[in-house]
Amino acid sequence: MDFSGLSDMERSRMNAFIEQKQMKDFLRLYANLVDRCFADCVNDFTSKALSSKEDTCVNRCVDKFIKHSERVGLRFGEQNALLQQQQQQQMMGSQ
Amino acid sequence: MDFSGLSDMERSRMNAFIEQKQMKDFLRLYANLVDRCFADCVNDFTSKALSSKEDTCVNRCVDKFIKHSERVGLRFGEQNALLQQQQQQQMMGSQ
Amino acid sequence: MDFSGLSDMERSRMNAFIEQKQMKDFLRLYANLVDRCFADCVNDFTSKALSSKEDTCVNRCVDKFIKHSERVGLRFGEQNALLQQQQQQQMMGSQ
Amino acid sequence: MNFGNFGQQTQVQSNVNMSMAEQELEMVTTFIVDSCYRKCVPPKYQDGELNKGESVCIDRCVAKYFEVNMKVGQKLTAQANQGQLR
Amino acid sequence: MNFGNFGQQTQVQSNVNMSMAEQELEMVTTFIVDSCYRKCVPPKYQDGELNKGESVCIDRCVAKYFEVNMKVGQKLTAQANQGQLR
Amino acid sequence: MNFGNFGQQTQVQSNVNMSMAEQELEMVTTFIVDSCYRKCVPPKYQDGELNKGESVCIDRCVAKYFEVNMKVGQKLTAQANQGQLR
Repeated sequence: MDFSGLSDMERSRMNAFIEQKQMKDFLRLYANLVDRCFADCVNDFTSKALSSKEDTCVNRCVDKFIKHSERVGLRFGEQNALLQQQQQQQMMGSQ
Repeated sequence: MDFSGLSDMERSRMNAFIEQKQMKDFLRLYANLVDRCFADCVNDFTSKALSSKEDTCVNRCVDKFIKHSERVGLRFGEQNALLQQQQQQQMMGSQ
Repeated sequence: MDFSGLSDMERSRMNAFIEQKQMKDFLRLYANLVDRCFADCVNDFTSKALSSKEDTCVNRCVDKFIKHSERVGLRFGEQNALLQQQQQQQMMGSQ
Repeated sequence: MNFGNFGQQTQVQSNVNMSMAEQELEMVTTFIVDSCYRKCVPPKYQDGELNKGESVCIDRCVAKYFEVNMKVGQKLTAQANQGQLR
Repeated sequence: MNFGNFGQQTQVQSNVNMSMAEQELEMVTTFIVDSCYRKCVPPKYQDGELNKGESVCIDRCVAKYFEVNMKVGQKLTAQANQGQLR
Repeated sequence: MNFGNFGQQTQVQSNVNMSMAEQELEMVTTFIVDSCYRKCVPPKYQDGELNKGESVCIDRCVAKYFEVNMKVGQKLTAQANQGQLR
Protein backbone atom coordinates (compact mmCIF):
# COMPACT_ATOMS: atom_id res chain seq x y z
CA MET A 1 0.00 0.00 0.00
CA ASP A 2 1.55 3.28 -1.11
CA PHE A 3 0.67 5.96 1.45
CA SER A 4 3.18 8.50 0.11
CA GLY A 5 0.42 10.78 -1.20
CA LEU A 6 -1.32 11.10 2.18
CA SER A 7 -1.08 13.97 4.73
CA ASP A 8 -0.22 13.44 8.44
CA MET A 9 -3.89 13.53 9.47
CA GLU A 10 -4.70 11.03 6.78
CA ARG A 11 -1.87 8.83 8.00
CA SER A 12 -3.26 8.81 11.57
CA ARG A 13 -6.78 8.10 10.29
CA MET A 14 -5.25 5.32 8.26
CA ASN A 15 -3.57 3.88 11.35
CA ALA A 16 -6.85 3.89 13.30
CA PHE A 17 -8.42 2.24 10.30
CA ILE A 18 -5.70 -0.42 10.21
CA GLU A 19 -6.32 -1.36 13.88
CA GLN A 20 -10.06 -1.66 13.25
CA LYS A 21 -9.17 -3.60 10.15
CA GLN A 22 -7.23 -6.16 12.16
CA MET A 23 -10.43 -7.36 13.84
CA LYS A 24 -12.17 -7.51 10.48
CA ASP A 25 -9.18 -9.31 8.99
CA PHE A 26 -9.24 -11.81 11.85
CA LEU A 27 -12.92 -12.53 11.18
CA ARG A 28 -12.37 -12.85 7.46
CA LEU A 29 -9.40 -15.15 8.08
CA TYR A 30 -11.55 -17.18 10.47
CA ALA A 31 -14.48 -17.54 8.06
CA ASN A 32 -12.24 -18.27 5.07
CA LEU A 33 -10.26 -20.79 7.11
CA VAL A 34 -13.40 -22.69 8.08
CA ASP A 35 -14.73 -22.63 4.54
CA ARG A 36 -11.51 -23.73 2.88
CA CYS A 37 -10.64 -26.48 5.36
CA PHE A 38 -14.23 -27.74 5.24
CA ALA A 39 -14.08 -27.80 1.43
CA ASP A 40 -10.70 -29.58 1.35
CA CYS A 41 -11.22 -32.05 4.22
CA VAL A 42 -14.90 -32.98 4.54
CA ASN A 43 -16.41 -35.05 1.76
CA ASP A 44 -18.10 -37.94 3.51
CA PHE A 45 -21.72 -37.38 4.47
CA THR A 46 -22.60 -40.89 5.63
CA SER A 47 -22.26 -39.63 9.21
CA LYS A 48 -23.02 -36.36 10.99
CA ALA A 49 -19.87 -36.34 13.12
CA LEU A 50 -16.36 -35.61 11.84
CA SER A 51 -14.29 -38.77 11.35
CA SER A 52 -10.83 -38.84 12.95
CA LYS A 53 -9.36 -38.65 9.45
CA GLU A 54 -11.35 -35.51 8.69
CA ASP A 55 -10.44 -34.08 12.09
CA THR A 56 -6.72 -34.58 11.45
CA CYS A 57 -7.05 -33.06 7.99
CA VAL A 58 -8.84 -29.96 9.38
CA ASN A 59 -6.14 -29.48 12.02
CA ARG A 60 -3.34 -29.62 9.47
CA CYS A 61 -5.24 -27.43 7.04
CA VAL A 62 -5.75 -24.74 9.70
CA ASP A 63 -2.07 -24.82 10.67
CA LYS A 64 -0.97 -24.62 7.07
CA PHE A 65 -3.35 -21.86 6.06
CA ILE A 66 -2.36 -19.68 9.04
CA LYS A 67 1.34 -20.12 8.28
CA HIS A 68 0.59 -19.34 4.65
CA SER A 69 -1.33 -16.16 5.53
CA GLU A 70 1.48 -14.97 7.78
CA ARG A 71 4.10 -15.63 5.12
CA VAL A 72 2.08 -13.79 2.46
CA GLY A 73 1.68 -10.81 4.83
CA LEU A 74 5.43 -10.75 5.50
CA ARG A 75 6.43 -10.92 1.85
CA PHE A 76 3.79 -8.39 0.84
CA GLY A 77 5.18 -5.95 3.42
CA GLU A 78 8.72 -6.45 2.06
CA GLN A 79 7.62 -5.87 -1.54
CA ASN A 80 5.84 -2.73 -0.44
CA ALA A 81 8.84 -1.36 1.50
CA LEU A 82 11.02 -2.02 -1.56
CA LEU A 83 8.57 -0.17 -3.78
CA GLN A 84 8.45 2.89 -1.51
CA GLN A 85 12.24 2.95 -1.37
CA GLN A 86 12.43 2.91 -5.17
CA GLN A 87 9.86 5.70 -5.43
CA GLN A 88 11.76 7.88 -2.95
CA GLN A 89 14.97 7.38 -4.92
CA GLN A 90 13.12 8.33 -8.11
CA MET A 91 11.80 11.49 -6.44
CA MET A 92 15.32 12.36 -5.21
CA GLY A 93 16.69 11.81 -8.70
CA SER A 94 14.08 14.00 -10.35
CA GLN A 95 14.70 16.99 -8.06
CA MET B 1 -24.53 -17.52 16.93
CA ASP B 2 -23.70 -17.43 20.63
CA PHE B 3 -25.23 -14.30 22.17
CA SER B 4 -24.72 -15.44 25.77
CA GLY B 5 -22.01 -12.82 26.36
CA LEU B 6 -24.28 -9.90 25.36
CA SER B 7 -26.21 -7.48 27.63
CA ASP B 8 -29.98 -6.77 27.22
CA MET B 9 -29.34 -3.56 25.27
CA GLU B 10 -26.97 -5.41 23.03
CA ARG B 11 -29.58 -8.09 22.54
CA SER B 12 -32.18 -5.54 21.41
CA ARG B 13 -29.66 -3.87 19.08
CA MET B 14 -28.92 -7.32 17.76
CA ASN B 15 -32.59 -7.96 17.13
CA ALA B 16 -32.95 -4.69 15.19
CA PHE B 17 -29.87 -5.69 13.28
CA ILE B 18 -31.34 -9.10 12.49
CA GLU B 19 -34.50 -7.54 10.99
CA GLN B 20 -32.44 -5.21 8.83
CA LYS B 21 -30.33 -8.21 7.98
CA GLN B 22 -33.34 -10.08 6.63
CA MET B 23 -33.71 -7.62 3.76
CA LYS B 24 -30.00 -7.88 3.05
CA ASP B 25 -30.22 -11.65 3.26
CA PHE B 26 -33.12 -11.65 0.83
CA LEU B 27 -31.09 -9.61 -1.65
CA ARG B 28 -28.05 -11.79 -1.27
CA LEU B 29 -30.21 -14.89 -1.70
CA TYR B 30 -31.77 -13.32 -4.80
CA ALA B 31 -28.43 -12.40 -6.40
CA ASN B 32 -26.81 -15.72 -5.53
CA LEU B 33 -29.86 -17.59 -6.79
CA VAL B 34 -29.74 -15.85 -10.17
CA ASP B 35 -26.00 -16.38 -10.46
CA ARG B 36 -26.03 -20.04 -9.51
CA CYS B 37 -29.04 -21.02 -11.60
CA PHE B 38 -27.64 -19.09 -14.57
CA ALA B 39 -24.29 -20.90 -14.16
CA ASP B 40 -25.94 -24.33 -13.84
CA CYS B 41 -28.67 -23.98 -16.48
CA VAL B 42 -27.58 -21.62 -19.25
CA ASN B 43 -24.80 -22.80 -21.53
CA ASP B 44 -26.13 -22.29 -25.03
CA PHE B 45 -25.38 -18.94 -26.59
CA THR B 46 -26.61 -19.61 -30.12
CA SER B 47 -29.72 -17.63 -29.25
CA LYS B 48 -30.48 -14.59 -27.08
CA ALA B 49 -33.70 -15.96 -25.60
CA LEU B 50 -33.91 -18.72 -22.98
CA SER B 51 -34.85 -22.11 -24.48
CA SER B 52 -37.74 -23.99 -22.85
CA LYS B 53 -35.19 -26.51 -21.54
CA GLU B 54 -33.19 -23.74 -19.89
CA ASP B 55 -36.37 -22.19 -18.55
CA THR B 56 -37.43 -25.47 -16.91
CA CYS B 57 -33.96 -25.92 -15.46
CA VAL B 58 -33.96 -22.41 -13.96
CA ASN B 59 -37.37 -22.98 -12.38
CA ARG B 60 -36.28 -26.23 -10.73
CA CYS B 61 -32.95 -24.76 -9.66
CA VAL B 62 -34.69 -21.82 -7.95
CA ASP B 63 -37.11 -24.15 -6.15
CA LYS B 64 -34.30 -26.43 -5.02
CA PHE B 65 -31.97 -23.69 -3.88
CA ILE B 66 -34.71 -21.99 -1.82
CA LYS B 67 -35.64 -25.27 -0.14
CA HIS B 68 -31.95 -25.90 0.48
CA SER B 69 -31.43 -22.44 2.04
CA GLU B 70 -34.43 -22.93 4.31
CA ARG B 71 -33.25 -26.36 5.43
CA VAL B 72 -29.75 -25.07 6.18
CA GLY B 73 -31.21 -22.20 8.22
CA LEU B 74 -33.36 -24.64 10.20
CA ARG B 75 -30.54 -27.07 10.96
CA PHE B 76 -28.14 -24.25 11.78
CA GLY B 77 -30.63 -22.89 14.33
CA GLU B 78 -30.97 -26.34 15.91
CA GLN B 79 -27.21 -26.81 16.18
CA ASN B 80 -26.94 -23.38 17.76
CA ALA B 81 -29.71 -24.05 20.31
CA LEU B 82 -28.00 -27.31 21.23
CA LEU B 83 -24.70 -25.53 21.70
CA GLN B 84 -26.18 -22.87 23.98
CA GLN B 85 -27.89 -25.58 26.03
CA GLN B 86 -24.56 -27.38 26.47
CA GLN B 87 -22.82 -24.17 27.48
CA GLN B 88 -25.48 -23.36 30.09
CA GLN B 89 -25.15 -26.84 31.55
CA GLN B 90 -21.38 -26.38 31.68
CA MET B 91 -21.82 -23.05 33.47
CA MET B 92 -24.23 -24.66 35.97
CA GLY B 93 -21.77 -27.46 36.57
CA SER B 94 -18.87 -25.13 37.20
CA GLN B 95 -20.72 -23.02 39.79
CA MET C 1 -32.27 -1.09 -12.60
CA ASP C 2 -35.90 -0.06 -12.45
CA PHE C 3 -36.17 3.36 -10.77
CA SER C 4 -39.80 3.94 -11.77
CA GLY C 5 -41.03 3.55 -8.19
CA LEU C 6 -38.70 6.26 -6.83
CA SER C 7 -39.52 9.94 -6.02
CA ASP C 8 -37.44 12.89 -7.37
CA MET C 9 -35.47 13.18 -4.13
CA GLU C 10 -34.76 9.50 -4.24
CA ARG C 11 -33.67 9.84 -7.84
CA SER C 12 -31.15 12.57 -6.94
CA ARG C 13 -29.86 10.54 -3.99
CA MET C 14 -29.54 7.64 -6.38
CA ASN C 15 -27.53 9.77 -8.82
CA ALA C 16 -25.13 10.84 -6.05
CA PHE C 17 -24.87 7.22 -5.08
CA ILE C 18 -24.08 6.22 -8.65
CA GLU C 19 -21.17 8.70 -8.87
CA GLN C 20 -19.74 7.43 -5.59
CA LYS C 21 -20.31 3.96 -6.92
CA GLN C 22 -18.17 4.63 -9.97
CA MET C 23 -15.05 4.93 -7.83
CA LYS C 24 -15.98 1.74 -5.98
CA ASP C 25 -16.68 0.04 -9.30
CA PHE C 26 -13.31 1.16 -10.61
CA LEU C 27 -11.59 -0.37 -7.57
CA ARG C 28 -13.54 -3.59 -7.84
CA LEU C 29 -12.76 -3.79 -11.56
CA TYR C 30 -9.10 -3.17 -10.77
CA ALA C 31 -8.88 -5.86 -8.05
CA ASN C 32 -10.87 -8.39 -10.08
CA LEU C 33 -8.77 -7.65 -13.16
CA VAL C 34 -5.53 -8.32 -11.28
CA ASP C 35 -6.91 -11.47 -9.72
CA ARG C 36 -8.33 -12.91 -12.92
CA CYS C 37 -5.35 -12.12 -15.12
CA PHE C 38 -2.97 -13.45 -12.47
CA ALA C 39 -5.02 -16.67 -12.26
CA ASP C 40 -5.17 -17.10 -16.05
CA CYS C 41 -1.62 -16.05 -16.94
CA VAL C 42 0.79 -16.85 -14.10
CA ASN C 43 1.47 -20.50 -13.39
CA ASP C 44 5.24 -20.79 -13.33
CA PHE C 45 6.86 -20.29 -9.94
CA THR C 46 10.43 -21.28 -10.81
CA SER C 47 11.26 -17.56 -10.90
CA LYS C 48 10.11 -14.50 -8.96
CA ALA C 49 9.91 -12.18 -11.97
CA LEU C 50 7.21 -12.32 -14.66
CA SER C 51 8.40 -14.02 -17.85
CA SER C 52 7.85 -12.15 -21.12
CA LYS C 53 5.23 -14.76 -22.03
CA GLU C 54 3.34 -14.09 -18.77
CA ASP C 55 3.73 -10.36 -19.31
CA THR C 56 2.20 -10.55 -22.80
CA CYS C 57 -0.62 -12.71 -21.47
CA VAL C 58 -1.41 -10.26 -18.66
CA ASN C 59 -1.49 -7.34 -21.12
CA ARG C 60 -3.92 -9.11 -23.44
CA CYS C 61 -6.03 -10.31 -20.54
CA VAL C 62 -6.39 -6.78 -19.16
CA ASP C 63 -7.33 -5.41 -22.58
CA LYS C 64 -9.87 -8.16 -23.13
CA PHE C 65 -11.44 -7.95 -19.70
CA ILE C 66 -11.85 -4.16 -19.92
CA LYS C 67 -13.49 -4.43 -23.36
CA HIS C 68 -15.69 -7.19 -21.98
CA SER C 69 -16.76 -5.12 -18.96
CA GLU C 70 -17.61 -2.16 -21.18
CA ARG C 71 -19.64 -4.31 -23.56
CA VAL C 72 -21.58 -5.90 -20.69
CA GLY C 73 -22.33 -2.44 -19.26
CA LEU C 74 -23.57 -1.25 -22.66
CA ARG C 75 -25.83 -4.25 -23.27
CA PHE C 76 -27.12 -4.20 -19.71
CA GLY C 77 -28.13 -0.55 -20.15
CA GLU C 78 -29.95 -1.39 -23.39
CA GLN C 79 -31.84 -4.28 -21.81
CA ASN C 80 -32.82 -2.02 -18.95
CA ALA C 81 -34.03 0.80 -21.22
CA LEU C 82 -36.08 -1.74 -23.17
CA LEU C 83 -37.64 -3.05 -19.97
CA GLN C 84 -38.61 0.42 -18.75
CA GLN C 85 -40.15 1.19 -22.14
CA GLN C 86 -42.24 -1.99 -21.95
CA GLN C 87 -43.37 -1.19 -18.40
CA GLN C 88 -44.43 2.32 -19.38
CA GLN C 89 -46.46 0.95 -22.30
CA GLN C 90 -48.09 -1.53 -19.93
CA MET C 91 -48.95 1.30 -17.53
CA MET C 92 -50.42 3.34 -20.42
CA GLY C 93 -52.43 0.35 -21.56
CA SER C 94 -53.86 -0.29 -18.10
CA GLN C 95 -55.04 3.31 -17.60
CA MET D 1 -33.09 -4.45 -12.09
CA ASN D 2 -36.77 -5.14 -11.97
CA PHE D 3 -38.27 -6.71 -8.88
CA GLY D 4 -41.59 -7.45 -10.56
CA ASN D 5 -42.95 -4.51 -8.53
CA PHE D 6 -41.95 -6.38 -5.41
CA GLY D 7 -41.35 -3.09 -3.56
CA GLN D 8 -44.84 -1.65 -4.10
CA GLN D 9 -46.75 -4.83 -3.37
CA THR D 10 -45.15 -5.41 -0.01
CA GLN D 11 -45.33 -1.73 0.98
CA VAL D 12 -41.72 -1.44 2.16
CA GLN D 13 -40.64 2.16 2.83
CA SER D 14 -38.87 4.12 0.12
CA ASN D 15 -35.51 4.16 1.89
CA VAL D 16 -35.50 0.39 2.13
CA ASN D 17 -36.50 0.50 -1.55
CA MET D 18 -33.39 2.62 -2.20
CA SER D 19 -31.10 0.36 -0.32
CA MET D 20 -32.48 -2.64 -2.18
CA ALA D 21 -31.91 -1.00 -5.54
CA GLU D 22 -28.39 0.04 -4.53
CA GLN D 23 -27.34 -3.38 -3.37
CA GLU D 24 -28.99 -5.15 -6.24
CA LEU D 25 -27.07 -2.98 -8.70
CA GLU D 26 -23.78 -3.68 -6.95
CA MET D 27 -24.19 -7.45 -6.79
CA VAL D 28 -25.57 -7.82 -10.31
CA THR D 29 -22.82 -5.64 -11.80
CA THR D 30 -20.08 -7.85 -10.42
CA PHE D 31 -21.87 -11.16 -11.00
CA ILE D 32 -22.91 -10.57 -14.60
CA VAL D 33 -19.43 -9.42 -15.68
CA ASP D 34 -17.77 -12.44 -14.06
CA SER D 35 -20.37 -14.93 -15.21
CA CYS D 36 -20.40 -13.88 -18.87
CA TYR D 37 -16.59 -13.68 -18.97
CA ARG D 38 -16.40 -17.28 -17.81
CA LYS D 39 -19.09 -18.39 -20.27
CA CYS D 40 -17.85 -16.47 -23.34
CA VAL D 41 -14.12 -15.68 -23.13
CA PRO D 42 -11.77 -18.69 -23.00
CA PRO D 43 -8.53 -17.97 -21.07
CA LYS D 44 -6.30 -18.27 -24.12
CA TYR D 45 -5.08 -14.81 -24.88
CA GLN D 46 -4.02 -14.76 -28.56
CA ASP D 47 -4.60 -11.02 -28.56
CA GLY D 48 -6.30 -8.26 -26.56
CA GLU D 49 -9.40 -7.94 -28.74
CA LEU D 50 -12.82 -9.52 -28.31
CA ASN D 51 -13.32 -11.56 -31.47
CA LYS D 52 -16.64 -11.82 -33.31
CA GLY D 53 -17.72 -15.05 -31.61
CA GLU D 54 -16.91 -13.75 -28.15
CA SER D 55 -18.73 -10.47 -28.80
CA VAL D 56 -21.91 -12.18 -30.01
CA CYS D 57 -21.74 -14.59 -27.07
CA ILE D 58 -21.43 -11.71 -24.58
CA ASP D 59 -24.48 -9.92 -26.06
CA ARG D 60 -26.60 -13.07 -25.78
CA CYS D 61 -25.20 -13.87 -22.34
CA VAL D 62 -26.27 -10.46 -20.98
CA ALA D 63 -29.74 -10.85 -22.53
CA LYS D 64 -30.14 -14.31 -20.99
CA TYR D 65 -28.79 -13.23 -17.60
CA PHE D 66 -31.28 -10.37 -17.66
CA GLU D 67 -34.11 -12.78 -18.48
CA VAL D 68 -33.13 -15.20 -15.70
CA ASN D 69 -32.93 -12.29 -13.27
CA MET D 70 -36.49 -11.21 -14.23
CA LYS D 71 -37.85 -14.73 -13.91
CA VAL D 72 -36.29 -15.30 -10.51
CA GLY D 73 -37.62 -11.93 -9.30
CA GLN D 74 -41.15 -12.76 -10.46
CA LYS D 75 -40.95 -16.23 -8.92
CA LEU D 76 -39.79 -14.89 -5.55
CA THR D 77 -42.51 -12.23 -5.64
CA ALA D 78 -45.19 -14.81 -6.39
CA GLN D 79 -43.98 -17.01 -3.53
CA ALA D 80 -43.77 -14.03 -1.16
CA ASN D 81 -47.38 -13.10 -2.04
CA GLN D 82 -48.48 -16.64 -1.32
CA GLY D 83 -46.67 -16.39 2.00
CA GLN D 84 -44.51 -19.39 1.18
CA LEU D 85 -41.34 -17.40 1.66
CA ARG D 86 -40.34 -15.48 4.73
CA MET E 1 -21.38 -18.93 16.29
CA ASN E 2 -19.24 -19.73 19.26
CA PHE E 3 -15.81 -18.19 19.58
CA GLY E 4 -14.76 -20.46 22.43
CA ASN E 5 -15.33 -17.39 24.67
CA PHE E 6 -12.73 -15.58 22.62
CA GLY E 7 -14.46 -12.24 23.28
CA GLN E 8 -14.42 -12.47 27.08
CA GLN E 9 -10.88 -13.73 27.36
CA THR E 10 -9.39 -10.90 25.35
CA GLN E 11 -11.55 -8.22 27.03
CA VAL E 12 -12.62 -6.56 23.80
CA GLN E 13 -15.38 -3.96 24.27
CA SER E 14 -18.97 -5.03 23.83
CA ASN E 15 -19.47 -3.02 20.64
CA VAL E 16 -16.58 -4.79 19.00
CA ASN E 17 -18.18 -7.95 20.36
CA MET E 18 -21.39 -6.94 18.53
CA SER E 19 -19.64 -6.18 15.32
CA MET E 20 -17.83 -9.53 15.48
CA ALA E 21 -21.08 -11.40 16.00
CA GLU E 22 -22.74 -9.46 13.17
CA GLN E 23 -20.00 -10.09 10.69
CA GLU E 24 -19.54 -13.69 11.69
CA LEU E 25 -23.26 -14.32 11.12
CA GLU E 26 -23.17 -12.70 7.71
CA MET E 27 -20.14 -14.58 6.45
CA VAL E 28 -21.13 -17.95 7.87
CA THR E 29 -24.69 -17.66 6.50
CA THR E 30 -23.46 -17.21 2.95
CA PHE E 31 -20.59 -19.68 3.18
CA ILE E 32 -22.50 -22.58 4.71
CA VAL E 33 -25.38 -22.33 2.21
CA ASP E 34 -23.01 -22.27 -0.75
CA SER E 35 -20.69 -24.94 0.60
CA CYS E 36 -23.40 -27.49 1.45
CA TYR E 37 -25.19 -26.84 -1.85
CA ARG E 38 -22.00 -27.71 -3.72
CA LYS E 39 -21.38 -30.79 -1.55
CA CYS E 40 -24.94 -32.17 -1.52
CA VAL E 41 -26.97 -30.99 -4.52
CA PRO E 42 -25.69 -32.07 -7.96
CA PRO E 43 -26.55 -29.55 -10.71
CA LYS E 44 -28.88 -31.92 -12.55
CA TYR E 45 -32.33 -30.56 -12.04
CA GLN E 46 -34.77 -33.46 -12.60
CA ASP E 47 -37.31 -31.65 -10.46
CA GLY E 48 -37.56 -28.82 -7.94
CA GLU E 49 -37.64 -30.96 -4.79
CA LEU E 50 -34.83 -31.96 -2.47
CA ASN E 51 -34.80 -35.76 -2.60
CA LYS E 52 -34.19 -37.96 0.45
CA GLY E 53 -30.46 -38.39 -0.16
CA GLU E 54 -29.91 -34.68 -0.68
CA SER E 55 -31.90 -33.81 2.46
CA VAL E 56 -29.94 -36.19 4.68
CA CYS E 57 -26.68 -34.96 3.16
CA ILE E 58 -27.61 -31.33 3.91
CA ASP E 59 -28.41 -32.12 7.57
CA ARG E 60 -25.08 -33.85 8.06
CA CYS E 61 -23.24 -31.15 6.11
CA VAL E 62 -24.58 -28.43 8.41
CA ALA E 63 -23.66 -30.47 11.51
CA LYS E 64 -20.14 -31.05 10.22
CA TYR E 65 -19.68 -27.43 9.13
CA PHE E 66 -20.76 -26.39 12.60
CA GLU E 67 -18.25 -28.79 14.18
CA VAL E 68 -15.40 -27.55 11.97
CA ASN E 69 -16.33 -23.96 12.82
CA MET E 70 -16.13 -24.76 16.56
CA LYS E 71 -12.81 -26.55 16.21
CA VAL E 72 -11.23 -23.74 14.23
CA GLY E 73 -12.49 -21.17 16.77
CA GLN E 74 -11.03 -23.14 19.68
CA LYS E 75 -7.75 -23.63 17.84
CA LEU E 76 -7.42 -19.93 17.03
CA THR E 77 -8.27 -19.03 20.64
CA ALA E 78 -5.66 -21.44 21.98
CA GLN E 79 -3.04 -20.00 19.63
CA ALA E 80 -4.04 -16.41 20.51
CA ASN E 81 -3.66 -17.22 24.23
CA GLN E 82 -0.20 -18.65 23.60
CA GLY E 83 0.63 -15.45 21.74
CA GLN E 84 1.46 -17.37 18.59
CA LEU E 85 -1.08 -15.44 16.56
CA ARG E 86 -1.24 -11.71 16.18
CA MET F 1 -0.60 -0.84 -3.36
CA ASN F 2 0.67 1.62 -5.90
CA PHE F 3 -1.78 3.28 -8.26
CA GLY F 4 0.97 4.69 -10.49
CA ASN F 5 0.09 8.07 -8.90
CA PHE F 6 -3.41 7.70 -10.25
CA GLY F 7 -4.81 9.70 -7.33
CA GLN F 8 -2.72 12.80 -7.87
CA GLN F 9 -3.12 12.96 -11.61
CA THR F 10 -6.89 12.88 -11.53
CA GLN F 11 -7.11 15.35 -8.61
CA VAL F 12 -9.55 13.30 -6.53
CA GLN F 13 -10.04 14.64 -2.99
CA SER F 14 -7.99 13.18 -0.16
CA ASN F 15 -10.92 11.41 1.47
CA VAL F 16 -11.70 9.59 -1.73
CA ASN F 17 -7.98 8.83 -1.81
CA MET F 18 -8.31 7.32 1.68
CA SER F 19 -11.28 5.27 0.77
CA MET F 20 -9.50 4.00 -2.32
CA ALA F 21 -6.48 2.94 -0.30
CA GLU F 22 -8.69 1.30 2.33
CA GLN F 23 -10.70 -0.71 -0.16
CA GLU F 24 -7.70 -1.63 -2.24
CA LEU F 25 -5.97 -3.01 0.86
CA GLU F 26 -9.01 -5.05 1.83
CA MET F 27 -9.55 -6.62 -1.57
CA VAL F 28 -5.89 -7.30 -2.30
CA THR F 29 -5.34 -8.85 1.15
CA THR F 30 -8.07 -11.42 0.60
CA PHE F 31 -7.33 -12.05 -3.07
CA ILE F 32 -3.58 -12.56 -2.78
CA VAL F 33 -3.87 -14.99 0.16
CA ASP F 34 -6.49 -17.07 -1.65
CA SER F 35 -4.78 -16.95 -5.02
CA CYS F 36 -1.32 -17.97 -3.80
CA TYR F 37 -2.79 -20.71 -1.59
CA ARG F 38 -4.49 -22.21 -4.62
CA LYS F 39 -1.34 -21.90 -6.75
CA CYS F 40 1.19 -23.14 -4.17
CA VAL F 41 -0.41 -25.39 -1.54
CA PRO F 42 -1.99 -28.62 -2.81
CA PRO F 43 -4.97 -29.76 -0.68
CA LYS F 44 -3.22 -32.91 0.57
CA TYR F 45 -2.48 -32.33 4.18
CA GLN F 46 0.38 -34.69 5.16
CA ASP F 47 1.24 -32.36 7.99
CA GLY F 48 0.60 -28.81 9.22
CA GLU F 49 3.89 -27.29 8.04
CA LEU F 50 4.68 -25.42 4.84
CA ASN F 51 7.38 -27.48 3.17
CA LYS F 52 10.37 -25.98 1.35
CA GLY F 53 8.77 -26.12 -2.11
CA GLU F 54 5.54 -24.53 -0.91
CA SER F 55 7.42 -21.77 0.94
CA VAL F 56 9.53 -20.84 -2.09
CA CYS F 57 6.46 -20.94 -4.30
CA ILE F 58 4.57 -18.57 -1.96
CA ASP F 59 7.45 -16.06 -1.94
CA ARG F 60 7.57 -16.00 -5.73
CA CYS F 61 3.79 -15.95 -6.00
CA VAL F 62 3.55 -12.80 -3.83
CA ALA F 63 6.33 -11.13 -5.86
CA LYS F 64 4.56 -11.94 -9.13
CA TYR F 65 1.14 -10.90 -7.84
CA PHE F 66 2.69 -7.61 -6.75
CA GLU F 67 4.23 -7.14 -10.21
CA VAL F 68 0.94 -7.90 -11.98
CA ASN F 69 -0.86 -5.47 -9.68
CA MET F 70 1.64 -2.71 -10.57
CA LYS F 71 1.37 -3.41 -14.29
CA VAL F 72 -2.41 -3.34 -14.28
CA GLY F 73 -2.43 -0.11 -12.25
CA GLN F 74 -0.04 1.57 -14.71
CA LYS F 75 -2.03 0.29 -17.68
CA LEU F 76 -5.33 1.59 -16.26
CA THR F 77 -3.70 4.95 -15.46
CA ALA F 78 -2.31 5.25 -18.97
CA GLN F 79 -5.71 4.44 -20.47
CA ALA F 80 -7.47 6.87 -18.10
CA ASN F 81 -5.06 9.64 -19.15
CA GLN F 82 -5.78 8.93 -22.80
CA GLY F 83 -9.48 9.16 -21.96
CA GLN F 84 -10.09 5.66 -23.24
CA LEU F 85 -11.55 4.54 -19.95
CA ARG F 86 -14.43 6.15 -18.13
